[in-house]
Amino acid sequence: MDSDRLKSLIEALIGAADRPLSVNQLFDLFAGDLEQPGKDDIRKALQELVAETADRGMQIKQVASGFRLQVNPEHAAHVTRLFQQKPPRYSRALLETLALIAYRQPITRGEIEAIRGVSVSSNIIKTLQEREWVRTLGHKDVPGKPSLYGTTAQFLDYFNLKSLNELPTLSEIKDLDRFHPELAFSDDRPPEDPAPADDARAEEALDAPDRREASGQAVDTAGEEPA
Amino acid sequence: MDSDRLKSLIEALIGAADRPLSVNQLFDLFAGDLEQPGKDDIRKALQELVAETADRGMQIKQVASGFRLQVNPEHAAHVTRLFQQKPPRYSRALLETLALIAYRQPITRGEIEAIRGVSVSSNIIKTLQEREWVRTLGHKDVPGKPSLYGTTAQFLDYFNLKSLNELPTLSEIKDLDRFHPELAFSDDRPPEDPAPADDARAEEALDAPDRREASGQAVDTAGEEPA
Amino acid sequence: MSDLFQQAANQSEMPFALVEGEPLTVIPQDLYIPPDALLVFLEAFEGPLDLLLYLIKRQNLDILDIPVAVITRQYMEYIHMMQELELELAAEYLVMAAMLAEIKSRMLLPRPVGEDDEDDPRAELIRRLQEYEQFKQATEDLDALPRMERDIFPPQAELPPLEVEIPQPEVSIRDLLLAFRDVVNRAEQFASHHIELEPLSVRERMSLVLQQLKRDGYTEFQAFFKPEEGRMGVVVSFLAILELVKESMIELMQNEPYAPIYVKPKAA
Repeated sequence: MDSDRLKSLIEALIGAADRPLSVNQLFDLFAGDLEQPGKDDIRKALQELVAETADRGMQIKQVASGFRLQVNPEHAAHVTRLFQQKPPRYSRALLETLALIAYRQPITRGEIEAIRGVSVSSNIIKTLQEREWVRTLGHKDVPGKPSLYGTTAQFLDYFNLKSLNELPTLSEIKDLDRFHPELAFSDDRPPEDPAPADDARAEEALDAPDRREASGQAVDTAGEEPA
Repeated sequence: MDSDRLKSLIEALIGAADRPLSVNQLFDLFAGDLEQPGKDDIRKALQELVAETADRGMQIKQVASGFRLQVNPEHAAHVTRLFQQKPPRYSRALLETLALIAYRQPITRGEIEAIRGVSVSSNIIKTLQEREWVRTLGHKDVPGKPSLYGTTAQFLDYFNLKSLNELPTLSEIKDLDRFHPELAFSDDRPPEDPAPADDARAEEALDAPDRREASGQAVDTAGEEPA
Repeated sequence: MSDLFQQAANQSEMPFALVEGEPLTVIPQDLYIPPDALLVFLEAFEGPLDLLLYLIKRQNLDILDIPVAVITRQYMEYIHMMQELELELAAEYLVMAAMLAEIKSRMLLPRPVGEDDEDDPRAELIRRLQEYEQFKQATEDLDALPRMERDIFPPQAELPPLEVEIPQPEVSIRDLLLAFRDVVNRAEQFASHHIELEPLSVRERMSLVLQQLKRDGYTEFQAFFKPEEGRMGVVVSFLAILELVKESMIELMQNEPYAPIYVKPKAA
């Protein structure tokens, strides 16, 4: 089968399917054909289709569970004019929980709560599981055997991702001890006043104007320190 | 707006719409844009899209009420395979009915119901007869003259049996299940079973010699029993 | 001196608003805020860490260098506001208030010389704030990704006419046998339905006899016995016919003693 015909056939199959199709699934769909394409032929055709359709209105895109045809997200603003219905909105609590599961999986509900500083409602976990974005991976071997949660391929598909590696990178966490604590410390305290100070005095000291300067220095020093 | 971007936008709109879009409808969808295309621009873009996608798997096609995205009809044969459904599963009630007919034939529906403790739907009997696994052998001489059911040669063929004698006795079923909960009987599956060769099956295949021995014994025992 | 410090601290805060060109950093006591609006404002926080982060960011402060006393005071003001509005205050907010008070009191105590920074009473709080901030950012990033239903839509393509056939279900013999085991086990729970199982060869032969009768009708008794099946076959046939008679499925007929015996289906 020539490569143009194979590409046309693959595009038709992906366009007609109601779920992303993997290379293996596509391969199986050609089973029994006189000129059955190999998996490498299929992979090559898919690569070309993805590249050719990148700027088109309907593009072939690779996501976690395979290749799908989708409306180019760049045109979302125009396309939503077609629809009456507003897209579903998700609460920040739900998205925070989902982000924690995505970046920290496998993770227990208790661990999520520890980081968020508030309890996670069962409804959120249930919604995430019903959407098939999150599933139980197992149970942690601690008292109570809490469930360990992780994300699914459907989660990646929904957010247009091929793998977890494509998630935006987490911002860096700065190391406290690299910031020369003594400096910041010493002026958080009434200088040269070993006697217990009362609240009012402490507050004054903390708000001292030169504190900013001091901590500015601390940051500078820290910047040089790792060298 | 340059013509490539307009074509991409129009393709996205047509692809996302659940009905064909006319030139006027497309024109309205651009209302309020800074660079609003004219109807002639839209017509020209549509013409080009129709021409460009004629040999593709997903084509833009003009129909009576406007333009739509469609799967290239030339690929219908392959696309059909996508919708080839997995064989449905028979209900527990059907399997129990079939098992009772196999072991207790000739048997009436009333007798099956008495053993199962629940009524047997006519659909089950009909399905089993249509599959040609069960047939009416005659009628019992009791009020209502109920049909007597028995299994057919096709039933034996499907399950790869030479005669009903090869079916294990009840105590053997219980024993085999106890000693080989996973393996019991699994190689007695119909040989034409087109299940995909996945890992699980590969493992089964490795275990095959053991299993065959086990069920071989079962058959032998069954053969001796009537003596 | 105290006033001076207070002033400096206030200046470091971001103003709430500009009134006649003057930055306003403290909510005027007499300013009326509709409770509903305040409620919305307070409910915008995802928890105590989120509220603390807001207080820190509002003043352009670095998390690594939190002025605990200031933040604690402001935090407590919000808590009091929530309590005054009789908002249902999640317990976590009060736990955080206690933690802040503890840190504040520890900051006031003299520290032995040479103590390492891990003993900074703020360390744990700073770690938690940073971690929460990290995931707050990650949540925003996640929310910004193009996603289905909002930015990405599936094609609504017309399919060519397709002829799809539904295959027959597959049954393994294992499923069949397990179904049999279960139904028998279940039936045995009821004493009245004790199931006696004849050898299958007899049941099978019963079916074959009925089949033959259905096809041929009135049949001579002898025809059911085939010498080539051996003694076993003859016994099985005999048992099958007896069982069929017992179950009123067939009738045996003999016109006179020693005359040929005939078999006929009873209901026919």
